[in-house]
Amino acid sequence: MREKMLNIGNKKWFSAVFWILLLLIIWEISAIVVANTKRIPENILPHLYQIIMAAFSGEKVSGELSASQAVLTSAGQTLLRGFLGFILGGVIGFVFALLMKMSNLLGKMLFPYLMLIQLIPVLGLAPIILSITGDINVSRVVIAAILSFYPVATNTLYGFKSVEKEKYDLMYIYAAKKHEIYQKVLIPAAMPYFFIGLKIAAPMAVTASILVDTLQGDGGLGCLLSQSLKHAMSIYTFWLIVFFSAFIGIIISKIIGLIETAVSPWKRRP
Amino acid sequence: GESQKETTSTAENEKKEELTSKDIIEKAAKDGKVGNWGLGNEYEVLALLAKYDLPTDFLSQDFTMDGFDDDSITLASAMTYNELGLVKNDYEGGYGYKDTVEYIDMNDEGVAMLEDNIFCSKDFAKENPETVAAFLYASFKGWEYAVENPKEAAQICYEYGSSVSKEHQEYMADEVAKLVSTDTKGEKVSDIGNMDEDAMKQTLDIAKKYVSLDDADANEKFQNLTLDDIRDTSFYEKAQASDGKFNVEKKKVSIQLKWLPDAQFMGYYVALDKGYYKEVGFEDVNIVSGGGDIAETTAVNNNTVDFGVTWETNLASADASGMNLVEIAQIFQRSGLVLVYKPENY
Amino acid sequence: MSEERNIEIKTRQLGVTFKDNEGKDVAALTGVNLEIYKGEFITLLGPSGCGKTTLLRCIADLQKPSEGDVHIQGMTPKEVRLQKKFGFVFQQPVLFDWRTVKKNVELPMEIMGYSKGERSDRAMEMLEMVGLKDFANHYPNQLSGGMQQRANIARAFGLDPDILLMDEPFSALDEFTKEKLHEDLVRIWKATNKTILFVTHNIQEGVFLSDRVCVLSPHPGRLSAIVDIDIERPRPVEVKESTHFNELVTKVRNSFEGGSV
Amino acid sequence: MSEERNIEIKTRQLGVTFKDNEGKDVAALTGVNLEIYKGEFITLLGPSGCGKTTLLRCIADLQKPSEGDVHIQGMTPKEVRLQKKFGFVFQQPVLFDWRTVKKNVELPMEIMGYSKGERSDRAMEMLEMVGLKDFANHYPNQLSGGMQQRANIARAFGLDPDILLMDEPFSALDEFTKEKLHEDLVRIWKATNKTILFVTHNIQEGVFLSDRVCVLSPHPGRLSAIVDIDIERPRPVEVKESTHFNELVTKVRNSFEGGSV
Amino acid sequence: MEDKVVLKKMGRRKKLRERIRENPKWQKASTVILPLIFGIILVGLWQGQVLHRLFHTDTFTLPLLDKIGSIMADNKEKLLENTFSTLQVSLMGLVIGSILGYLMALLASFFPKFGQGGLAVIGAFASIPVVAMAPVFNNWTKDISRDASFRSMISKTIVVMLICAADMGLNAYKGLTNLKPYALDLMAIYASSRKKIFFKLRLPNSIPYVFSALKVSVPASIMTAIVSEYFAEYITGVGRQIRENIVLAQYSTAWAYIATACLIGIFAYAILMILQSIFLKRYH
Ligand SMILES: Nc1ncnc2c1ncn2[C@@H]1O[C@H](COP(=O)(O)OP(=O)(O)OP(=O)(O)O)[C@@H](O)[C@H]1O
Ligand SMILES: Nc1ncnc2c1ncn2[C@@H]1O[C@H](COP(=O)(O)OP(=O)(O)OP(=O)(O)O)[C@@H](O)[C@H]1O
Ligand SMILES: [Mg+2]
Ligand SMILES: [Mg+2]
Repeated sequence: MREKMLNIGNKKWFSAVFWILLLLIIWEISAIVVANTKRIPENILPHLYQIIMAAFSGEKVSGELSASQAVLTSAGQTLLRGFLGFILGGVIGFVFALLMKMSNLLGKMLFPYLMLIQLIPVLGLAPIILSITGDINVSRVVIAAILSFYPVATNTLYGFKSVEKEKYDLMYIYAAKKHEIYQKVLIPAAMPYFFIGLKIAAPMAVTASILVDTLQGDGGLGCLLSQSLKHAMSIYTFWLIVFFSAFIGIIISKIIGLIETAVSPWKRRP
Repeated sequence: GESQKETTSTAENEKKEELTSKDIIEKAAKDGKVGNWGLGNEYEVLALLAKYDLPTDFLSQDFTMDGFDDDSITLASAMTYNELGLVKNDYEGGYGYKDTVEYIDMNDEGVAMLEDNIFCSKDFAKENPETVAAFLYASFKGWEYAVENPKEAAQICYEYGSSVSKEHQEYMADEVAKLVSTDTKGEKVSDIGNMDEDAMKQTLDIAKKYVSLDDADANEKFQNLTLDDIRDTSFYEKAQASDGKFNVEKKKVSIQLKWLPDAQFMGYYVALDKGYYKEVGFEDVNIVSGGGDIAETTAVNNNTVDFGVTWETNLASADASGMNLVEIAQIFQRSGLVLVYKPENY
Repeated sequence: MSEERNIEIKTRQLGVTFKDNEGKDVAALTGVNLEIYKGEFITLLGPSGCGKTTLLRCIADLQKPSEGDVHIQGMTPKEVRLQKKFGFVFQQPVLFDWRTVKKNVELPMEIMGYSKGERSDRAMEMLEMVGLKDFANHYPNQLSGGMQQRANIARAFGLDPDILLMDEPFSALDEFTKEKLHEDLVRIWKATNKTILFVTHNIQEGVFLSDRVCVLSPHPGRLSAIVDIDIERPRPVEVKESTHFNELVTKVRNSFEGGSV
Repeated sequence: MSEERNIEIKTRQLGVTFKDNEGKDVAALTGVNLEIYKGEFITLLGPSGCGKTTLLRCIADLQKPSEGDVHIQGMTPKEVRLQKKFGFVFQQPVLFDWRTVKKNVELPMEIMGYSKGERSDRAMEMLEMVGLKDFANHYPNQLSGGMQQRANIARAFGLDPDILLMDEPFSALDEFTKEKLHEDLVRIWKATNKTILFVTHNIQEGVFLSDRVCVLSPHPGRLSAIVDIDIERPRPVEVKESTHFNELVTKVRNSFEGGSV
Repeated sequence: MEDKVVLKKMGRRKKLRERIRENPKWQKASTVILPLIFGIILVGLWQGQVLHRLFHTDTFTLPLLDKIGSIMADNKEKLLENTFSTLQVSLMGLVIGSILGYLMALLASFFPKFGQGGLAVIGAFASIPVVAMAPVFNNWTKDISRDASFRSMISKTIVVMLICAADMGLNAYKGLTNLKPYALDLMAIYASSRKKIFFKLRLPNSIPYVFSALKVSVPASIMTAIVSEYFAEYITGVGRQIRENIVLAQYSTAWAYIATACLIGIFAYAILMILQSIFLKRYH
């Protein structure tokens, strides 16, 4: 019996279905409770069907756009920035990890400060970045990159450090040049860790890009979010954004997972 | 709990008439259920609480009026042109309380502070006097039109990428028109943009009393600010006296709003839409929406934009900390802040 | 063998000390004086833990001696290493998970700058030699223990280093494979005039392959005997049954002092 | 040996197939029928890659057979495993980096629930047996290759399993240590009446230790011969020089078919 | 001849350098000294306004350090009060979230495919922007208590928790499953229970990964706490102060709070490093 349970538990489709169902059930139960106790339940927890209906309703909520259209249009801007920031952050993170690995001195000097950059709130950073770049949209990309590079940097660095001594010894014997050691040993060995970093950074990049939308109010999910939260339009727009951004987060991490298996065939065990 | 609440409210129905705003404020303050957003919006409320010798504590309201709706805040801050509409009306996003809610008006309580103005940096004003005057002239024209035709103005805002529903936009336009054309005493004003001495002084005085800056230097400077340090009436006068012909030094200008684009700023959108800016010689006026983390004072100060819309208090505190900004026109002539409550709670 | 032959590797009072957990010094190797001639095949024998690997690592510049020094062709180990003159078969196969067997064998050739075609040809040749041709496109974790070790050997043979250091390369292999590889090794060695330092636990193997057998003793690791193996080459497999061979084996065995560490 | 002895392990048409990278089937083992008696010492010999490890893994329930089945004491391997009746010495020493040598040896005893004192005593006893007493508090990466393998052996001996599966346990060891451990192994085996399945490449070793030697052939891995070793016990070391011993070695060698994979 | 002397000298000098570099004491000290040196250089560049020239900014947006310092000194109490409130939220969120993430990873390691779904769910929660989560949790926690400061703290903590859980989940999962080859086989031979496999193998194996997760979550928890303070019901915390001051264009004061946030970060990070050096002593 237990055996059987375990087997079912390890079926891929079951896991997905299980979790989705579990979430839906919890959500709906809570929604019913909320609906019975609150005056305006949709502000707290609407029923799922209401959100779905809102997604497909053609009613104009903002300008000439329906809720879904508004979300998608804004998402276009936001995700483009988020994507650019994520790529930039990933690259910077990787490069930083590489630099810190290459120079122990630099690594020891810089590492604590990398963490500090993370801590400077966007509010403090934004005006400075803006005065450097002179353009609000470039600033947004840069800030999204700053907010997402750190997980990539730490995880990749950890990956570099996880390479066994024996592998170094081997390359040492061949008198491999530094760049060859990096190219042939360190970088491939750090790849799985780099991908963990990306997976952690992806939602941060989404969050960051939504956050930086609100540096100035010209469009993007962040602005739509604060408007809909303010009840300036249908509150369902807000719920759509919540679902949409979670969805994007999952999709991105799935895509990263796919890329990971694509570039690491030795892990594909039959 | 619902029914119980109803019975108490009917029982106290007759008594309700006699309740003064003082009673209401006292009770709300005692319960710790006075709400405001903070972030520079709270001084009028503080002044009001102080006026009745109450402790100056308040709860933070988030973006929504949910706290008011679920009674975690019983005396909630609201802007007449925005939150109040949402509380009363039952269009999308509204709470639909209609006229069952009542409110205390800051103007009536004598603690009104002035809100939306137009400002720029002192250097900019000095170097581009014609530009500044021309910009004011065209903007006033836009506001004038908007005040007279709020419905059309709302429509224009709606088309300029507003993210506010149409119904709410129209409500806003009506209410904003009132703020632009009525003063703190409730009297009609004819001149848009007028920097009323008394009202501005009252704003600054309240600000001095309740704004406490952690930076000791800035705080001292703030306390010593006079109206003349933060405003310049010459451009307003020049615009009022002008025949509409200007020789603008800078043909492309921008103005950053204090919040996301909506009818709160309908004057500028109307001026843009009707070509008033073009008429005075601008090639392009860029209306940059605000409401973001880059405050309008910062944006004007670091020259990302030329003009900005902010509140007198923000302008004063910015100047106190070293910025060199100056108010050139006062668009809202009275405070838009009210404290809304459900009578059945009192 | 003529005494005028050039000395290729020379260790002088070589000693290595490690720190254990409590920070105490543990001598892994002391006072090793060893001269190895150019083109010589020399075997290190000794109980487990006596310092054979450590000695190899010192020569290959993988381990800094605590005392004494190593000279190779009149240079320091580091200089020789940088001239890419070493080949090393590690005791445990160090294969890269993310490379197929063939790509693993090609790795040093990539570093030495062989052309792509040459690399591929040579790798396949070496894999054929160690009997792994059919497994060229497998990943290391799909191989048996012995097969991994063979891939490891193929990789070292793929290059043509002056000095080949082999740390128990054949201990995981079966007799037949081992005998075949003995043959191959000797052939390659003769053809290229390499100097080979070979570590094994198998006295027969050491005697069969080498010009000289060095016996190390533990506590602390030091050189306790050197036995000349004066068996003519080429040596057919049958030589193992000769009396002289067995005498030499016994001689080596007797020169061991005590058991393991 | 009497025919009435109980059959302890029985494989029926055992086969294991792996998939290679291109998804093609590679047969590692086919049609293996083997009966092992209780208390027997049996050796698996065969070229590298012929499936010895795979066979051991099937018996120990570490690998699911693709065909056929295994019965042990009338139970499935899984049941036997869950009754903790197996001991296994892996081909590669699997030591946990974060535990000292002693703690590594204690690990299975911790799992079996031995008391702390007993654990410590037994671990030290085992470490003494394999000559690692002085290294009890070292971490695995401070040991030489052979010493790691000895720690691995000590760990398996620390328990007292019914069935001991040993995958080339001694190949990294020197002759002396090996001979000492042969003695210890046989002593322990006799005293406890274990069933031992022993994998080696060394024919001498296999013949010296076992009751029967099973020879596996590659392509695909299968059982090709079983040789009874009818040498009386106890067997002194000198037995290795007897004619009968050498005849048996030759017999086993001849039963090999072809070389390695 | 002279060349040789020079060479020898160089050799000796190099040796000294190497000796210093290999000295374990220096190795340890350098992790403190080197960042400190960099910090001093940074302070110099900042105070000397080189940074300002580099970033094209003014002493208004990026106030000088002495100014920031004097504001911090003037407002010690207020600063401490807000620091405490932020620290409380981030620490609680960090601890609860990390435990939650670890448990999720544990579940995933027991039921690989099944649990990975769970990890994905946590990951999805972490992708909902803090800006969106904060107000929702504000609403959800309204009924928890009548005390606004308490329920507000809870709602902030939940946000921090989710962020930390995702990070810990992913890393810990890797640590729990990325085992040495045959290690699981070894445990299987001893028929050790899942519990024992966990305690003897997976847990110790995952510890370095836990620390690598914490290196990300520690700053993330502080950052998230700060952002969620923007939206909280009860006005307190470093983040809230930063925002209030930015609105009033009080950049010097805002930077005083930013500096405080950084100090909290450094403090937390230092503790993490100390813990790491204790826990990872055995991992070579
Ligand atoms: N995970 C795997 N995937 C694919 N093929 C495998 C896998 N494991 C083993 N094999 C194949 O199965 C065959 C038998 O392997 P096994 O490890 O049993 O050999 P062995 O007899 O123990 O060899 P050795 O003496 O070298 O250890 C080999 O050809 C090997 O390539
Ligand atoms: N990193 C290290 N730290 C501490 N001691 C070490 C370290 N490496 C090796 N040793 C010690 O040095 C001694 C010699 O080790 P070495 O690896 O050279 O032995 P070996 O002769 O190669 O043995 P084997 O035949 O078992 O491989 C051993 O006692 C070992 O414990
Ligand atoms: Mg060794
Ligand atoms: Mg094997």
